[in-house]
Amino acid sequence: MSTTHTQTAVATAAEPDYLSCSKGWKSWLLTLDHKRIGVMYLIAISASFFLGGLFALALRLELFHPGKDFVDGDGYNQLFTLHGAVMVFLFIIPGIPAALGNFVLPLMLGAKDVAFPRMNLASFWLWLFGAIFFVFVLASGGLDTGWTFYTPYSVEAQTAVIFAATGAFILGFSSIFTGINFIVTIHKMRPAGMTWFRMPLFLWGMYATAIIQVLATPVLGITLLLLIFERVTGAGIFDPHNGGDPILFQHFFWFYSHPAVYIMILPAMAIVSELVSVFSRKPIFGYKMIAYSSVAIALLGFLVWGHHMFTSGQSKLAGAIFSALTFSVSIPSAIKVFNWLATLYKGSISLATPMLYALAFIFLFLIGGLTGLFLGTLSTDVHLHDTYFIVAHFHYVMVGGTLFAFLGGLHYWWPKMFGRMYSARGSAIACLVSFVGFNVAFFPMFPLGAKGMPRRYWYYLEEDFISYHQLATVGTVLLGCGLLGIVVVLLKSLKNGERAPANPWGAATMEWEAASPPIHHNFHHTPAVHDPYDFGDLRFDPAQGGYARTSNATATATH
Amino acid sequence: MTIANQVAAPPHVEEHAAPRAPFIAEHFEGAEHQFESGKLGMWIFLVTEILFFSGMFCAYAVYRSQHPEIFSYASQFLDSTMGGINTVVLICSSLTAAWSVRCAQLGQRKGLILTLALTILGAFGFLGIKYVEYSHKFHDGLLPGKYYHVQSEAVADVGLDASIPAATEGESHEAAPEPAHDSGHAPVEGPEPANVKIFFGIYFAMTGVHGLHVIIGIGVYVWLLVRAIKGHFRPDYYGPVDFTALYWHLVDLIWIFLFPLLYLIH
Amino acid sequence: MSHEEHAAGGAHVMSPKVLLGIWGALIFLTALTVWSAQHDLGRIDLVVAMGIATIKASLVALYFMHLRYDKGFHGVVIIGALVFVFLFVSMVLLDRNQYQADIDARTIELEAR
Amino acid sequence: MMLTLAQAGEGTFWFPAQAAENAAKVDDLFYFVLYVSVFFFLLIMTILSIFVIRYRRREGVEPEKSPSHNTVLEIVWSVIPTALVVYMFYTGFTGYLEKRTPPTGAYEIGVTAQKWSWNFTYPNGHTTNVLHVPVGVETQMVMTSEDVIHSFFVPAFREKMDVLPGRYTKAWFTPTLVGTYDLFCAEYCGTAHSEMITKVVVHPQDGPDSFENWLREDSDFLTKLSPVEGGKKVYQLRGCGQCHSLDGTSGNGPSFKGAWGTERTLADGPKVVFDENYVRESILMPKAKVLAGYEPVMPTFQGRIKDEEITALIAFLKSLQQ
Repeated sequence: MSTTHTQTAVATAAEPDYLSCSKGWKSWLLTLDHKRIGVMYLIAISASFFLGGLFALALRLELFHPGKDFVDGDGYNQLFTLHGAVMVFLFIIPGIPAALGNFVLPLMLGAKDVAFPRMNLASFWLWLFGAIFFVFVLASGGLDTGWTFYTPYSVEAQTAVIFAATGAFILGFSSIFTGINFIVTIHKMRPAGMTWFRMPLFLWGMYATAIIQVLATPVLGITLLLLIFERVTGAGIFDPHNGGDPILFQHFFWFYSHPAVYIMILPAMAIVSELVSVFSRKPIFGYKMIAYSSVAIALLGFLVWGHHMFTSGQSKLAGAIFSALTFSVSIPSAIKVFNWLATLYKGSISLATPMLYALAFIFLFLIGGLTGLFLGTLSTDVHLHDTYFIVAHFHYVMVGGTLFAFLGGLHYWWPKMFGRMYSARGSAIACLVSFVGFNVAFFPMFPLGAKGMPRRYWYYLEEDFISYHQLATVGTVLLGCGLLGIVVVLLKSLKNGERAPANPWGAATMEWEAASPPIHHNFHHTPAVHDPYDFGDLRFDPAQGGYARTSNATATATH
Repeated sequence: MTIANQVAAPPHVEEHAAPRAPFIAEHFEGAEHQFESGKLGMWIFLVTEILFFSGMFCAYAVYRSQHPEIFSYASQFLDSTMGGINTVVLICSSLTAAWSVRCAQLGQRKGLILTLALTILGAFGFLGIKYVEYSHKFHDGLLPGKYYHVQSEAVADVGLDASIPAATEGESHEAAPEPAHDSGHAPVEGPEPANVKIFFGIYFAMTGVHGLHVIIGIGVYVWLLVRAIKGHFRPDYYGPVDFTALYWHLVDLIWIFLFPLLYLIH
Repeated sequence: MSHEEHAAGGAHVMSPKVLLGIWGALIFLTALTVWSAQHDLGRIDLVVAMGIATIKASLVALYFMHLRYDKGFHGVVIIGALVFVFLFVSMVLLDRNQYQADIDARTIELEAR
Repeated sequence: MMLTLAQAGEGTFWFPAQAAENAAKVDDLFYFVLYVSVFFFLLIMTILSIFVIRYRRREGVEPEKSPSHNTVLEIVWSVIPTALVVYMFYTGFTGYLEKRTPPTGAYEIGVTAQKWSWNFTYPNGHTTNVLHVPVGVETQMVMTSEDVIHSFFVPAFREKMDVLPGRYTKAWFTPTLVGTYDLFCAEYCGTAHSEMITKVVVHPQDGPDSFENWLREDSDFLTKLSPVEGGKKVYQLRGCGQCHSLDGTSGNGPSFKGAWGTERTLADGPKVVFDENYVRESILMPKAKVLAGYEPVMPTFQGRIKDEEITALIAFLKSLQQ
């Protein structure tokens, strides 16, 4: 315990934190503070997730019986389309970068803010603006094209395709703005002493993600613009009835949407890298390999889009090239898993809730990643493509991977964001229920798909598939209960949770040197740069209820 | 759309111990740090612009490589004189944009105002010519998709026989006043190829999105002009002028490719 | 008006001579591309047009956009973007060329109807 | 008859029956990937569990030092997965080439998909909505769509290929097991996507149920059925119902209900009687006389339809008059 920390505590009491330093809705909606923007994003994407979750629940309930329960074909098509579109565009793409990343990234750099605070706010406003279009879609007859907008169906569909495409176009710019901001922030705002290879891995993940956001998202923008153009004029670029080419649309679409998968998973991996290291009090194993593998995944991820098109009428040659490149992405992903495992070796492993999510992530992502092998393999993909096997695979990656890592990160940074500790037991139970529910919901879909159940069917052949569907529906309800439990536990903590210390987990990255919650300018004193994974001088301090550094010397450890 | 606004607008200033110029946002160390950050941000934004246009270039490449006949036939209906003049106009306004950066760097306020104004003038000139071209196309029914209904006079104008689909002979001549422009253009023989409308779809998509960028550029330049008149820029603070010029040059760059790809096809 | 002019912070200032020289070159190249388009160069038609456009683009990027005097990283950023554009366009073209025959066969069939 | 044959072959936990030659290859590769995956999953999860238990946090116990990287270990765990995925890629790639390269001289069946039904055309011009194929014969599907993208998916054959408008795609297989199997549309195609299901009937080589017998008899349906019933079947097989309803609702074309013998106005003014000549002409040259209020969108059936079929169809239309 050093005097500096006592002083910090005093100063904290004196200076109001970022949550209470100003009041009124204007002080939030017009704020340039990255922390407030992050919190607003958190609320916004959680609301979207709730909406998307309701659609998911509705369609699983419909599928409990083979026949019609409460929606028919058109209604079901709307449900799965809106579930996909809301989850992808409104929740999972902005999810970790815009909500958690916005809050944490400048703090991790010891900076006052991101490089372009105005652009950051603009990004949030664009998100809201895009979300309003989705509300229009709901109000004006829905959307039934699937979130992929495949032509020519999307050209002739009678639903609000133009609204939805415009909304997604705007959300794309929101994502681009976040990406530009993060790249420049990481390049230009690193404190002296934090070299590229002394950066926390979360920042590497954010950097890799931002590269994808910047390079891929514009292509989605132009694709959607051309789709709108096609619908309005029948220009004949994507619509074969006017001489266009639907495969061209798929190339365009997946050139964005495959890398978008890495926009979703790279930040998740980055969070898990932090969690695994902090909660086993061990420097991350193979730091450089993890850092490089993030960038490698981001760049290689651009060259694999054609694996969504193995049965689409894409040529054999392109199929072969894309299959080979797809496997090349599997290696850096595998390396990450091995590195996490090696980090645990001889550690001091705490099973605090964030770590439970990290372990759940490894379990689920492993299944999601390994089942990807079946799909990257050309001949087996032909059979499995567009079946429930795919549905299960990408939910294991997107939900089991991204959502669980997001929740892990949320539980990890929650004390920092709101200055309150949540119930350890309650959050652990909610985590467990979600984990079990998720597996019950999605594991049956693997054999279901291999047996031939196509996706996007609201009606199915009873004798073959009913038990799998019923199991999946039960699991979904369980997952829903778990997620609801998480919300309850976290909200309760805001009301009567214990005050959080500055560093409750004993982490060595810089955000934990700020008060919980941080002051408006983040830090009272510019913190010294330490090795982000050297836990040697962090000791538990009962007086604070958290960890504190035993020495204030600038760390000189090198990699 | 341009991030210049984000970077450049007078930052949220709060009291700081060290004396700081008012244009430096508090989270930057100083003028250079802020300038370098803004510049990197702008270049990355230009990357997104390049990727944005790449989609249309890709569509262009696919259809031109598979259906060259559509492109060589339909391109005759474009007025390459107007396109050429527009290329020159845009190059000139690129020059004044580059010059405006020089003026800003050297603190030449009058020069800055003049070059910014000239850049805007060039942009309006470009749009004016584009407007004339577009209205001809609308008049002649040379429109994308279902709006494509080419008028026989337009076909006759480019030297094709309108009455018989299979045009026999005839010098193709553009609507250009100087006959000199006519000489080299090889006449296209044979009937109108199928799906000519795809060309006009691509033409309007590419030039339309490009035109939209010009309009946005005008907006930003007007804002710069106002700030220049107010004397906001100085040799140690000229980032917005520099970044907007980068954007403007990119718009010029894209036109440099669009011109031969759309107007100058055999 | 020497070439050594520098603004505050060491940024490079373009001299009027270079600015006007580049402008002249751009105008000349525009005229050249229009002139060449009036002569049937056969297969190299497109190559010539794109070659001239690329030279023009490089001039704009290197001088008007200061890339020649700028941080190397900005050049890397732009070249990186162009690499991805190249990969995108070339993969799509490659694929389309492979399946074009299937489209042609159907087009002939439909026209026969 | 054939349709009532039980689903042949036994499925497994993962797969439906293997009913085509290539299916076993696909399954074998699937199982290879599965075993590799299960092995690595169990290995990693076991090690993970051991670590979590063995190194759980204890009061006053600090983590032991361990190397922050280990080149040999890192190379090993990069190279082994690489070798495995190279094998997966290669085997999948060769299997895919086989799947996507139809043998020359295969028995060719034309497939036309439309919202939301399948149409299979055999070399003799006969069409059905259920796919019939002979066992043990290399059979190629030449597929195209009338409207949006569909996908031809027969799980028992492990074969799937999208069916696109404006171009042809191909799929081929050699059925090995006599029986009836599901055929799904696997690419989302709108309202009734999940009802775009039909069957594949694999016929034995000889005997009364053989493919040849079936094709001969089924093609002859006009001689066996009454003209009206035959005409109704033509109406169904040829997809007339897509545009011409039987209940009076107007689609892309006029409804057939009560249409026979009525006088109609053409788009360009004159009137025409809905009779034998008009129907015949409209089937063969649909754009010649288009009724007012409709677009000239009907495809010609010239060369695709037999005269007897038109005669039967006319008998069926007459029967709709009341």
